[in-house]
Amino acid sequence: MKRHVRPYGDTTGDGMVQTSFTLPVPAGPQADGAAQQLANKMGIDPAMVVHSHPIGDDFTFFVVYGSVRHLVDLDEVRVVQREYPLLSPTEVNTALKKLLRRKLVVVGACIGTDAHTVGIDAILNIKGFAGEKGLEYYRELTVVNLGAQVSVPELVRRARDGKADAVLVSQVVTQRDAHLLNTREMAAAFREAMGERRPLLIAGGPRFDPLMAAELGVDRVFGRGTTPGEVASYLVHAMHTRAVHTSAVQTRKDNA
Amino acid sequence: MKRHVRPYGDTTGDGMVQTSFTLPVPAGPQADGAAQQLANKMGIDPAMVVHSHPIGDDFTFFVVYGSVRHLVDLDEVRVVQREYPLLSPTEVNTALKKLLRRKLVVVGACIGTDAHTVGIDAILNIKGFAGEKGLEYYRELTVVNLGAQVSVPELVRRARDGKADAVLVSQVVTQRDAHLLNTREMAAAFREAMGERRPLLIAGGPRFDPLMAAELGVDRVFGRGTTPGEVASYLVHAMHTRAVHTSAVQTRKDNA
Amino acid sequence: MALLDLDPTVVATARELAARAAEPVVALAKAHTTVAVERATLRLAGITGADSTHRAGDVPWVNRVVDTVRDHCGLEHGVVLPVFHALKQHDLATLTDLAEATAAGQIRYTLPEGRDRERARKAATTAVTKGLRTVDRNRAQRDRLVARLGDPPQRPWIYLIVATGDIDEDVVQARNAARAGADVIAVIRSTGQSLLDYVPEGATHHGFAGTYATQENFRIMRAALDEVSKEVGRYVRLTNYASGLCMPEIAVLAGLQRLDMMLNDSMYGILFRDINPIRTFVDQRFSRQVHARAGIVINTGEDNYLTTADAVDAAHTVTVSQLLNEHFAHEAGLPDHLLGLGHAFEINPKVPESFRLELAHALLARELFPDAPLKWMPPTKHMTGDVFNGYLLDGFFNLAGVLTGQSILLVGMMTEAVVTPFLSDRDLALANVRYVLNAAGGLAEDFRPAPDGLIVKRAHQVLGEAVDLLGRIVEDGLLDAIADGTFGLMKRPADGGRGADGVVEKADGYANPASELLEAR
Amino acid sequence: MALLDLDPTVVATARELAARAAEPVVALAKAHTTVAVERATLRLAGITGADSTHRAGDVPWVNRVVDTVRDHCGLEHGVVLPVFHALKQHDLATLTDLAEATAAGQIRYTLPEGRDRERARKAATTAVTKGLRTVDRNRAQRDRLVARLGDPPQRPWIYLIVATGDIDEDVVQARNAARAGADVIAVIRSTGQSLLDYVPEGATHHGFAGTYATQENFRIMRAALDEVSKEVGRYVRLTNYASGLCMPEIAVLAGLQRLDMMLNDSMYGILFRDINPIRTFVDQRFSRQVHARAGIVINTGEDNYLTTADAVDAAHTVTVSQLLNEHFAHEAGLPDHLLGLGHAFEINPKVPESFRLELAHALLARELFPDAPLKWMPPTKHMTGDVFNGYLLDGFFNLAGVLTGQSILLVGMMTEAVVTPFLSDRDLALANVRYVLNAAGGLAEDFRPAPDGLIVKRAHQVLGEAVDLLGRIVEDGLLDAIADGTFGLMKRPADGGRGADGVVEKADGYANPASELLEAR
Ligand code: B12
Ligand code: B12
Ligand SMILES: Cc1ncc(COP(=O)(O)O)c(C=O)c1O
Ligand SMILES: Cc1ncc(COP(=O)(O)O)c(C=O)c1O
Repeated sequence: MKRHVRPYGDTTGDGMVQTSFTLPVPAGPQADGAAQQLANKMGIDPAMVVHSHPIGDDFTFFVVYGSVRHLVDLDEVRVVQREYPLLSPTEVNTALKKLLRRKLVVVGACIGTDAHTVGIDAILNIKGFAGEKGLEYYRELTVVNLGAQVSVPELVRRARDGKADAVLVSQVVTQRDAHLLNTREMAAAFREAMGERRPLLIAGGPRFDPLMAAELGVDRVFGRGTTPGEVASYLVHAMHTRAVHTSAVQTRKDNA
Repeated sequence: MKRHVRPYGDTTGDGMVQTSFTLPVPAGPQADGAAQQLANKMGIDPAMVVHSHPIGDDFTFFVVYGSVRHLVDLDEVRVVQREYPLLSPTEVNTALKKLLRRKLVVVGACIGTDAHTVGIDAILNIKGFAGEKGLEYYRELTVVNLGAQVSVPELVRRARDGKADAVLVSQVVTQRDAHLLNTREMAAAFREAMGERRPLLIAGGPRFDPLMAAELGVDRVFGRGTTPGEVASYLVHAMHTRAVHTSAVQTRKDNA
Repeated sequence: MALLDLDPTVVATARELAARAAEPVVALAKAHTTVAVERATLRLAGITGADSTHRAGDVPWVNRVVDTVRDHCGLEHGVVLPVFHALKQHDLATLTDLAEATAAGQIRYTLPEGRDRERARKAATTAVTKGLRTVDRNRAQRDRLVARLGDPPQRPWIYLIVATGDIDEDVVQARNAARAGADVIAVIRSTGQSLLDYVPEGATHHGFAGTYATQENFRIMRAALDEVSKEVGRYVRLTNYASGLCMPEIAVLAGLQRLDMMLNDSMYGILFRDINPIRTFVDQRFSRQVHARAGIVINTGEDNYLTTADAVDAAHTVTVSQLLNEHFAHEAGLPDHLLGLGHAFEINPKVPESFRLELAHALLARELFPDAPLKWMPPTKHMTGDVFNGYLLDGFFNLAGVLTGQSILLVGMMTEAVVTPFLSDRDLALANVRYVLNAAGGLAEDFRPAPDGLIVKRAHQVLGEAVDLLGRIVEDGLLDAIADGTFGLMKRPADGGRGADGVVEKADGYANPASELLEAR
Repeated sequence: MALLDLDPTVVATARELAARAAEPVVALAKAHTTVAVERATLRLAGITGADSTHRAGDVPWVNRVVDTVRDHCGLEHGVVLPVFHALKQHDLATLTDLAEATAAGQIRYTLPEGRDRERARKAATTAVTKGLRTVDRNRAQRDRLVARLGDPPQRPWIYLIVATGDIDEDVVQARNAARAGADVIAVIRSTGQSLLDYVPEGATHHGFAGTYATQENFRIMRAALDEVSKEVGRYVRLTNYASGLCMPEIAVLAGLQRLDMMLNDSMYGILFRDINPIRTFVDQRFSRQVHARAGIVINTGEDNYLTTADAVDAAHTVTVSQLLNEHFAHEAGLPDHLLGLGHAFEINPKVPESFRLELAHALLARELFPDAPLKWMPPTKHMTGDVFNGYLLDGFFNLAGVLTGQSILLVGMMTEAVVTPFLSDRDLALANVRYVLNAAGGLAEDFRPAPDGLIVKRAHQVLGEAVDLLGRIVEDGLLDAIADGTFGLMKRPADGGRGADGVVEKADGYANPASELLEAR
């Protein structure tokens, strides 16, 4: 595969894209010109304003086609690569048993005022998602699903009481960045309440960007289309990393 | 109205746009990352890749939503402003009669291999467009409609023989810039054959950018949705300008 | 014209079973009151405003009063007796004065006896009657405006949501939507409001994915729509949510501000907001009585079940819920023409013949409830980021609505899986509806499900399954059925859920002029 | 199942009138030959290749030969006699050798007489027979492949266009389209090719809005589709255009390269390319004879009328043209199952009940031509830059196709008003078709136009208008009707148009083994 690619309309390298948007200007040639200007600024050149339609007196909706000049540099693409193997439920169970010699406790919730439980249920409930069984199905996992609209203090309390190894929170509503605010608040609360000993924090939801984990103060972020198996495999990986880290710390302390 | 505006999703200034494109990369997280990168380069940030779908093994189609950072500067919008008044057919007839004391001859054609006559017919035929009658309806215009797939040499010959004041060409097919190539070729041929005394050259078609007239070597370009009345009014305006110009030249010559 | 050839005795059985399943719950609802019902009563009696000096933010006066009354002497006799007794005792002019005094710790509420009791009761009845008169006036005003401006010229009516979180932006969007053809505007609520045990005050600008339901927001939007109604020459209706912990209060506010439709379901709060079942059924009964008085169309929420359960597997639960909602509504005094029973186009579009199955379900609802203004909800669950396909799916949803004679069409948005609707989404969605209504408006005339075909069979099957399920519910009890996850796969035990502590068993001497006046009709 | 209750006597009258209207034109076609028919004959006889040394660019050898023969001794006796006579005289091995010699000015063509004539005729017949045998082999091979791989599992068949201008890019797009569900791939031609009086040679990469139709491009694409057919487990068909000034030659090339369908209309070239009417009718008859032999489905072009005329006003002209195309096709030996008569979804979507009117028109075609593989064309004229609405309109087009039992569905593109299709447009368009076929595939079962409803009335009206118009055409003559702008509002006098000088009246001794062999069947 080539390193640099461009969008493909019907010919390699033609750079063709489609875009649509609304501008707060009354319809007319001036508005079309404004749309053209915006498209140009987006790097679309030549840009064809192929449709414009008034929305009330003050807005105009546009559809624009054209060739975008930018190149995509595939070497520069940043994605969260799965740095761990995908394990089957049996493999997950075996690995956890060996690692912990007890069940791993997972607490899940949909926090803030968000009431969309279908996503977190897809990960946790036996029924699962995309043909994969959810975490409840795993013998070596104890799953506590707190449901929807759980406040952050309540979550921290339940996680602490339940000796959670991992906390999984879901956020589906994103208007006004609700998902980011809530996740940050949650991470801060755990830091505050438990410091170093806080459980593994995992956030998920369809509009999350997995690259944001560090920024949000959580260990991992899962986006749209996540499957339970991915999450379970990650848990094994993360617990393993923690164990290595903890035993290293332990060793250092012992030596001190 | 404000000078600077941004796209409007559901809140003033939110900058929200939609875009879709295909990249020549196999579907997967890497592809989604590539789409995200392209969107970022277009100025969309944050960009949400809300849909990706494989097209065969080598391509992926994306839909992206997000907030574009660019501002539209309405003062900088360049459009071809109608610098002449819209006249009714009667006004056009009166003005032309006064100006020329003979009928104005218009030759129209769809040139090159383009066979889309509906557009030029909409301008020329009595039937017209959008409720306006076409140029044939104007008493002071003599319209010769040469139809489709007229070669440039043929057009020049017919224009010269018919003593055309204005030549109207239509170009609808734009693949591989056919419309631009044909229009340039036409303008060059008239320049070559008739020099200064060439008729007024007008190009039209749905994908033309009216700003391009000079670049294409024609006097005026009309885009999508043009009505016959606009063209007729322009003819009056242009003939008037020419008359003034010619008489000025004439005067200068007389004085020399 | 009946296309499904449903067996009238099966239909009658279904209704009878629904009535029997509902019976114990109605009895429960009659035997209890809730903090919200009491607050609603006081709102009818004229209390307004909020304590803006309180450190927890604005607390509506009505909450302060009801909470204090409960503290002092309990709510089992209703809030009005102690309140109007105190008003008299302290010689205060208005309930707001009383609330201020309450906040200042100057009032000690007691249950009046004898003549005091009668006096308090009478004063309360007078106050509540005044409130109801406002409701009645609004209803009459609506009738007048409809007579003057007219109803939408077509069925289904076109129902559009706005959801910016800011009432001012909502107004912009609602106006444009009305101009572009919307017949009903629903202002979506902020997430979380349903779990607030009070109704916020004033105009609000910072909701999440919706705008707070407040009396002032109601007023602003109704005024804006009155204006645009004149402009477009038809009466544009306004919808909000009588749902969540403040269901009865919001119903009252809707009546006071001339809202025209309200989302109001007998089980939604239980299932989707984990609100205590008893609380919900009590609140629901009162709120429906208010809606009946106000001439407000309720919209039930069966569509929601299909977002958590499968639309084919759970189709009969929709029917069962519609029958229950119908019974609860009738019992509360709502006539058929105010029953906007809900259902939805939520079958996975990958299922073979999915469109025909949708037609079967939609037609079943139509023929079971011929006189109800059914509300037909668009695809949401199977919408994806592919906005092109989403736009197509919405088109077929619109077509199903037209073919099966739905009454109210909630317009689907191509960005369903992406964002709360953009201005342009709404405009495009209306263009979609317009195309379908204009191009295929009369196609129902040519739609004749084959007598033994897939559609007819499927409808009969769903009705059969609904009757079976109702039979089981009658045996086990509705509360147990809800606890077992019968609806939307959500399991909600009768003693769980939020707001349970706001439920109060009525004492023998319970008095509530609002209930009495509403019940009397 | 007949839904329209058409009167069989009216239908019979319509067919009879069409036959009478066509009669004089068939006579004309039989009485003339054209340069293109003669070139096609030589192509069947084995001539290939082009003169690449010519200063006007590659000129196919066949053009050099036919032009020279015409110069030397005219074409009224057919080209084969002089050609095979010269071959013999100069003792040349192949027609290509002869062509080279011709170009070098070494050949003087004369009309052979007596035994020379018989010998030339026989040699020509042998050569042409060989060519026809290749055609026959291809037909048999297609049958075998279809038997092995299978036909598409569903009706309508899904027909997709590719139009990049570059045969290599076309192959990429065609393959992906087939994998995504296309049953038929049409390679759109470059603008302008129809007015070329020769067929370009070799693989081409620089067409405008389409790819040149050349024998080599045919071969490349058929080979690519054979490969992908195996992969997808069904025989994917290939379409091109036997149209324009080289109609008969392209028909021959299609037969030689196992194309499966060809655009081939009796009047399209006249109306939309301003090609001389006589030239067109002569070329058309020969090309259809070739198609009949090759088992190629023809696609007629009635859809085009509706891009220049109004789809409601001119609906009956579509019917008239279909009846004429049917008659001309039958006359040329094409059986019903090779008659892909065209019609289109082109009513302005703003017209009230437009969708039902479309259903009426589509159903009329279906019931008039029950055994023809009708080709149903998508909206183009009323598509705009609003690609969302375009996608919706295409969905309703697909639905109309399913409801009225169309045989071949040309898949509409949301970018119709913008660009030649993008790769993604095709993919999205197929998703649209898949949704409609899967979700509403069986809905035809429930579609029963009301006996006296809009659909039935409209269909009867259109048929009535068609019969009236046919009556007038019988009186005035088809050529005059064409000259008057009856079809697509285009006025084309019989003596006008391009390519008229390529028409030659046959002399008494006219010989053409291709015609004879084809006619014999
Ligand atoms: C179902 C649904 C509902 C149901 C929820 C029922 C329930 N119990 O969950 C009901 C009907 C109750 C509902 C209500 C509302 N909804 Co809603 N709803 C949806 C809908 C249709 C589908 C969501 C869904 O179930 N997806 C399927 C699941 C499986 O996908 P998922 O959530 O993405 O989860 C996957 C991944 O993201 C990931 N994942 C998710 N969480 C987690 C967590 C972890 C730890 C991990 C590892 C992974 C993970 O794994 C999952 C499997 O792959 C969407 C629209 C859509 N089509 O997306 C709107 C949508 C989410 N809803 C929306 C809104 C606004 C609301 C309301 C606020 C509207 C209102 N004001 O009344 C209300 C209130 C809800 C509230 N308080 O939060 C908006 C959100 C807009 C935004 N981006 O901010 C959406 C997008 C619709 C829209 N366009 O307006 N809704
Ligand atoms: C009708 C039509 C046809 C008809 C044309 C009939 C005829 N006699 O004109 C037929 C069926 C024959 C046809 C054939 C083809 N077509 Co065509 N056709 C269209 C269609 C559906 C509508 C065009 C139209 O009539 N618009 C209505 C008129 C009124 O609008 P207009 O042309 O924009 O004109 C207005 C203005 O632009 C302006 N204007 C136009 N010309 C002029 C001139 C002057 C002087 C002035 C002042 C103003 C002016 O005023 C007009 C009124 O407002 C478009 C798709 C679409 N929906 O746009 C495709 C389209 C134009 N066709 C297309 C193609 C590729 C073809 C073919 C080449 C396909 C093929 N390979 O077979 C063929 C061959 C045609 C050829 N050689 O040129 C493409 C062009 C792609 C591109 N951008 O390059 C389009 C866009 C479809 C597509 N997406 O593939 N086509
Ligand atoms: C019946 C009903 N009530 C209420 C709501 C919204 O509830 P909330 O504001 O509690 O999220 C919905 C959701 O659409 C509903 O269907
Ligand atoms: C019947 C028929 N022939 C030919 C064509 C294309 O012709 P050309 O290549 O001449 O533009 C069309 C256009 O779609 C057609 O419908």
